[in-house]
Amino acid sequence: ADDDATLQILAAASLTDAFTELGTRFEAEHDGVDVEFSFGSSTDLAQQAADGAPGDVLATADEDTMAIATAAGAVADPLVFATNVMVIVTPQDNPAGVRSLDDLAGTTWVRCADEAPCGKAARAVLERAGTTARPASLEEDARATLDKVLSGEADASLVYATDAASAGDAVTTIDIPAAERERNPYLLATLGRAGDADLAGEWAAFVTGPDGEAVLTEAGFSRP
Amino acid sequence: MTGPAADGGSRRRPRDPLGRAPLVLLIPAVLAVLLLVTPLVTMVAATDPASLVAALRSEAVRDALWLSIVTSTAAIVICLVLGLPLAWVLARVDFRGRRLVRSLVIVPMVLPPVVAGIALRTAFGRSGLLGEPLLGLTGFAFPYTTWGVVLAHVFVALPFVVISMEGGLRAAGPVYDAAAATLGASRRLTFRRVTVPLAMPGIAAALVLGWARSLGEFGATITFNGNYPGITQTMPTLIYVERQADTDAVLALSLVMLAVSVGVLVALRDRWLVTA
Amino acid sequence: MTGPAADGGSRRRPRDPLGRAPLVLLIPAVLAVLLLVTPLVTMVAATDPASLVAALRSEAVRDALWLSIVTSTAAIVICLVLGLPLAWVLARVDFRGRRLVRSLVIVPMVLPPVVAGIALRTAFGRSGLLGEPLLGLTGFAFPYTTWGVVLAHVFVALPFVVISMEGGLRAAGPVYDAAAATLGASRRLTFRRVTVPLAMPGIAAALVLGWARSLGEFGATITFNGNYPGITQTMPTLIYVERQADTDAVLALSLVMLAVSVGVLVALRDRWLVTA
Amino acid sequence: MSGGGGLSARLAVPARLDVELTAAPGDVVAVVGPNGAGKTTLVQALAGLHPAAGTVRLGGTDLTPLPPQERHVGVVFQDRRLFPHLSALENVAFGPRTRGVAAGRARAVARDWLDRLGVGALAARRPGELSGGQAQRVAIARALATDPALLLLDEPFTGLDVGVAAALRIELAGHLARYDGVTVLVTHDAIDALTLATTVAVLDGGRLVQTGPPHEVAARPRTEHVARLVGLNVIRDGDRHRAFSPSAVTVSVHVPDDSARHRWPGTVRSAAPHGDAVRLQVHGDHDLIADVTPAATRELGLVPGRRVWLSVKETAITTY
Amino acid sequence: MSGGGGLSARLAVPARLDVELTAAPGDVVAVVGPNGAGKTTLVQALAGLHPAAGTVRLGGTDLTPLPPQERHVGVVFQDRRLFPHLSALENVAFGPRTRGVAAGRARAVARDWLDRLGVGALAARRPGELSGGQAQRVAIARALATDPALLLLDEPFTGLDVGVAAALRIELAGHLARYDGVTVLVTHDAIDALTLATTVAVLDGGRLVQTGPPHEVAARPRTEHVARLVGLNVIRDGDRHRAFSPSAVTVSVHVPDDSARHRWPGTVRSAAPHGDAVRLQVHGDHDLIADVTPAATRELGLVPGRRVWLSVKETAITTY
Ligand SMILES: Nc1ncnc2c1ncn2[C@@H]1O[C@H](COP(=O)(O)OP(=O)(O)OP(=O)(O)O)[C@@H](O)[C@H]1O
Ligand SMILES: Nc1ncnc2c1ncn2[C@@H]1O[C@H](COP(=O)(O)OP(=O)(O)OP(=O)(O)O)[C@@H](O)[C@H]1O
Ligand code: MOO
Ligand SMILES: [Mg+2]
Ligand SMILES: [Mg+2]
Repeated sequence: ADDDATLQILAAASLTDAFTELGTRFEAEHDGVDVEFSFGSSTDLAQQAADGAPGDVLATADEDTMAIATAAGAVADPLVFATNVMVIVTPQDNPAGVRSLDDLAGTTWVRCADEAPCGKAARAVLERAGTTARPASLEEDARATLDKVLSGEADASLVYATDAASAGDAVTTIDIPAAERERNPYLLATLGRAGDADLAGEWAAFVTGPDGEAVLTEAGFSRP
Repeated sequence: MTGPAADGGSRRRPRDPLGRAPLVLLIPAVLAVLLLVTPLVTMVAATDPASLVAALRSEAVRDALWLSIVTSTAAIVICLVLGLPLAWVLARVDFRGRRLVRSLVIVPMVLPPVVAGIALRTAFGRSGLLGEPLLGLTGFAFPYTTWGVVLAHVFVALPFVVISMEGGLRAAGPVYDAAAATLGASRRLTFRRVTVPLAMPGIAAALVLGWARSLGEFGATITFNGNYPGITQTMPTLIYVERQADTDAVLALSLVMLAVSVGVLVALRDRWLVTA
Repeated sequence: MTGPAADGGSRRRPRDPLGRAPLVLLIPAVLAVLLLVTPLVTMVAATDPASLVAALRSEAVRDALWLSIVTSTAAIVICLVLGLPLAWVLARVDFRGRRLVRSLVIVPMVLPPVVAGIALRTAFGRSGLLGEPLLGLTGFAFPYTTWGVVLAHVFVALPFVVISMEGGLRAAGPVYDAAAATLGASRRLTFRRVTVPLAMPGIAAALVLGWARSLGEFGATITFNGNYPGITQTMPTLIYVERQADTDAVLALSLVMLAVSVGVLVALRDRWLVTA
Repeated sequence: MSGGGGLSARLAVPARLDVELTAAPGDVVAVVGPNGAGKTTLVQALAGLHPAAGTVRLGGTDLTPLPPQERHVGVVFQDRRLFPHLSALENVAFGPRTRGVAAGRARAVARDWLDRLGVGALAARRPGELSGGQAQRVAIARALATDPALLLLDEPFTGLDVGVAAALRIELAGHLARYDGVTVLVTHDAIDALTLATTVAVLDGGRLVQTGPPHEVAARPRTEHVARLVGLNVIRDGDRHRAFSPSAVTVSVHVPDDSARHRWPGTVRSAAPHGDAVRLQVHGDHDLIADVTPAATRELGLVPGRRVWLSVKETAITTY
Repeated sequence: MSGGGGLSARLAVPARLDVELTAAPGDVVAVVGPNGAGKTTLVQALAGLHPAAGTVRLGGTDLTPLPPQERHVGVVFQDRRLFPHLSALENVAFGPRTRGVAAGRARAVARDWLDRLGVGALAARRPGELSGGQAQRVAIARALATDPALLLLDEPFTGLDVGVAAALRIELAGHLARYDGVTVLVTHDAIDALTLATTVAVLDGGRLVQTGPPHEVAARPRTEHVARLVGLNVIRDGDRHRAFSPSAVTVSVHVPDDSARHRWPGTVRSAAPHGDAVRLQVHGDHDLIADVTPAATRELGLVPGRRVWLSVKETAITTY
């Protein structure tokens, strides 16, 4: 790899933990390479990429947002590098005794808003399971949804497995059988104006390679 | 009474006796206006008319707009009720620790709105220091309710209102307070009949600042109250959520908000903002 | 000069001659302070000391804090340079359309910050109406640069500064302008030597408002400028990112911000905020 | 003197005021003294507006602990302080309203006072739309309309034209004659002190240097300021004072060779009509005034700059 | 009259002012008139501070299109308008500074003026820390320190104690004698008009009703206001005026049976010392003043409320 190169990655906020770790490993393997991230909402990042924001790689949390960048010609041929799945989380002591989607009715629970990637997934899961319980709130993003449980403001919430994993022991995680079929993809693409397309390509390979697999799995992602 | 000449019927704007405004002030003033107005104009230009029509037809938009207006107005009323007395105390009462109180009042302005929401949660959330006992005693909790939205708006707007009002009250000279006192007016009556009317331009400006701040508020609201249509979904929240799905709609929604707020601001007659 | 009694050495705070402040004002004032301060206190209480230490050690935090201070300060200087003249024009020059200009100046306050960022992009973005020709001519574009952060801060803070300063300037009576004119002072000199010093308390308060608003700004910044550490990542942006990973860290980071801003506010002596 | 019933005050403001003042009910105390003597400070301290050590008792009540709003005073401020946001009528009605008078009645009272002061036609104007003298009259009306127990008038005739001032003195004299409260009247005008006051209090450097009935103070002024005020010449002679009237002064352009024991050289500083005479200000070892006939003024060429001799007969001098 | 060299103004403010005023270089125009006559409006219009129709020419220059800062006027405002944020010294130095005088020199000039007005010791104080009269003196110093071509003094002696006022008149008289600009002096005091002015302009209801040298205006006043001001009785008789001195009036308590052709009944409104006499204000068909001896006052019981007859000999009356 080149000396003193910088790899600039625009990545969905839900990738913060995993990508930061991967960045450290990548730097260790690539002497003189500096990996820098700009985390944000997928929509923001895709629009910024379309607008010509500096960066070599764009990683978004769903297809629709990546489509914004694709449509603008900023990226081509995005690849799915991970998927995520919905789970229920409750505070550690699960005060409302939630065991499944059916228990949500009558509790103060939250999920993502329909417009957010995580909301689309949540709604699909709920529809598939035939749940009609009304949430207290439709949260702006996955992290805010998790936060409501972490802070004790909600008895339960529907979040990504990755969010549950990041919360560790602070929450109780309950798998949703119906969710398996509503996995949502994370996409990665090299930006057309990448300063160093080779390095960007190496990052894609790294993320899809063994290191990536290890770190992403650890963070709760699944392979596509 | 018997004047030398009748006042001409023409109400022409008289030439300013002090002469023209100096360019050294006019030029930056024009730049400032351009800086503030250009983005608004380009935003309007970038908006797809079709999505504007769609936005106006949408029930979700109407609900959110209504909720925004209701909660901002409620918040500003509370800011008036709580903030005006606090501004008065800061302006008129010479107590130990006044400087500290003033600094503490300013601090919430510095908080990024999301952090303001988190701070509110630690105090008034369902498991917050005050919120938990409140929930236990009354079964009521602020989060996920319209009251919670109002609380978040008040928390965010109050510092602006207080600091800005204090300036207005200080300008309404204490010499008139003294005159009112000699006429037998209690401090309370003086406040109501003398201080407040004299400071009205400043108070009104402060309320406009607060109302505008509260109307645009979103981070604290969504963090503390979440987002549910009809209950906690204000216009900014709707816009934020909508943005993840449909960027065009965002501009249309923003325009609707702009139109409403300009309408309100223009409707508040000039003298309500600042009197000459 | 030859007084009847020497001034006692003791500098006791004299009893207010107008009597005690009325409870009807004191009670809401205390409520207002409690409302504003409680969330700050509970937030401090909820913060994990360990993460506070970690935050203070982190280089990213130091970078972001520094960038925040630099950009907010730059923004407020620009707000002073552009906003004070505009406030003066609104306060002193009687021109057709003044009411409209004032409303337009207020409008950006109403925009949710994210929308403000979008509006900025339509104007100053790389493909914005002004941004595109600018990029073509000079190769410079605001977005994703520290200049862009400053621009976003100015856009968000300027309305507060202008409206609040206008109140201060109006209170600095035009009768003194007239007196200065008879002494031969040009409007410019009068502005500098009379109007501004007289309006200083209001101007300073306006700058504090603007600085605080700009320090907490995040939505417009991240939308318009992205989130690049060291270049566009301010404290609020860092806090946003950190929130995705670790809520505890958010509190710690917020505390750091609070401490810095309280420090700055207290350091600005009382008289800079508002003089008695 | 006991202050029972009337006013009895002992007030001290560090470096500005240290006085003891008593007055019987119905008294009008004219406070005179040079600029900066502490007259306004005294008024403000009596009203409770200026922090001061000491006590103020009025009609048996101890006002000291009371804030201004409970002292039931009426104040004409030297700087007027009309409420800028209220009309003249509302300004005057303010006091009665706060004292619990019904709105309609308060407005009637206010209108009556404005009429009495000749500004009834301006009732609807705000202070900013009044001339200086018009505003001053509104300020006087405002102070009187509350029917106060203690009336504090700080240069109330400032800026009034002669006609109004004269009429107002008459009006006020009538009002004060019927009034059993205490009035403190700060003035720079001898006429006020002599026509309205029952007592004159001379303030200098924050202290009372002389108090007494107007004619006594006028006849035996103890400060140059009062002497000037009442138009007497006073010369200090050790701890005694020698006073003589300007009309007792003879002016000559040469050393006088008459029997007058007292004579001083000096320079004419100004000459101005005074009644039917011409009043000269003469500057020398003492600054003296002399009244001469217009004829003499012309004959002797008594214009400013002229060197003259002044002389007074011993018999024309009062020593005290 | 031509305005060449001096002041020549024609000014109209709707419903408040409509005057034509001329003055030669070095003239001091005393503007007198009742409250609300338009005196302050005139001053402000001359200074360019009040929008007015008409023209103002001074020393051959047309000031009309010039803003106040280029008119080179010096103004003592009726409401003073000292800059509250500047010390007395800085207030006075402000004018010289803006006229380009170096800082040190401007401060020296300011200090000199403050000394001349007896407030040099208060140079470091802000206006809020001065007494009314002290502030007034600073305001005068500020107006004079710029060495203006047109000096506009709106009641400059307001609030000054007699000693200072007298000294200031002398000081000002000296200053004005050396001064070849035009001075407009608004006053309610006859002494100012008579001692300082070269011309008296009488304003009433916004119009000039009389202009002339002081002694002429004093001798033949055309308005009751001026008559009061100079202490004459004036009675309008068709379009002619009849004036007589208060000392020419005989007061009796019964219908007089002497030869006096002119007599009027009336009621004493007030009695006050005036020079060596007592001046009575008598209210009847005409409001008249009469000077009587203190002895007569006592003997006839001339207290307010007393019904009296006033009479004047035809020979004592000037008709014009
Ligand atoms: N805020 C202040 N700080 C210090 N000294 C002050 C302050 N206000 C007034 N003084 C001084 O106190 C003294 C008394 O002032 P006061 O206003 O009582 O005088 P006064 O007798 O009313 O004079 P005038 O006739 O000029 O109105 C003056 O020497 C004045 O300079
Ligand atoms: N803003 C205003 N609007 C309407 N009328 C006004 C305004 N200001 C002053 N006037 C009126 O204009 C007239 C002239 O006022 P001006 O101040 O010139 O009087 P003045 O001769 O200076 O009186 P004074 O001796 O009381 O100072 C007065 O009748 C006054 O009421
Ligand atoms: O685009 Mo996200 O990961 O839902 O913030
Ligand atoms: Mg005084
Ligand atoms: Mg006037």
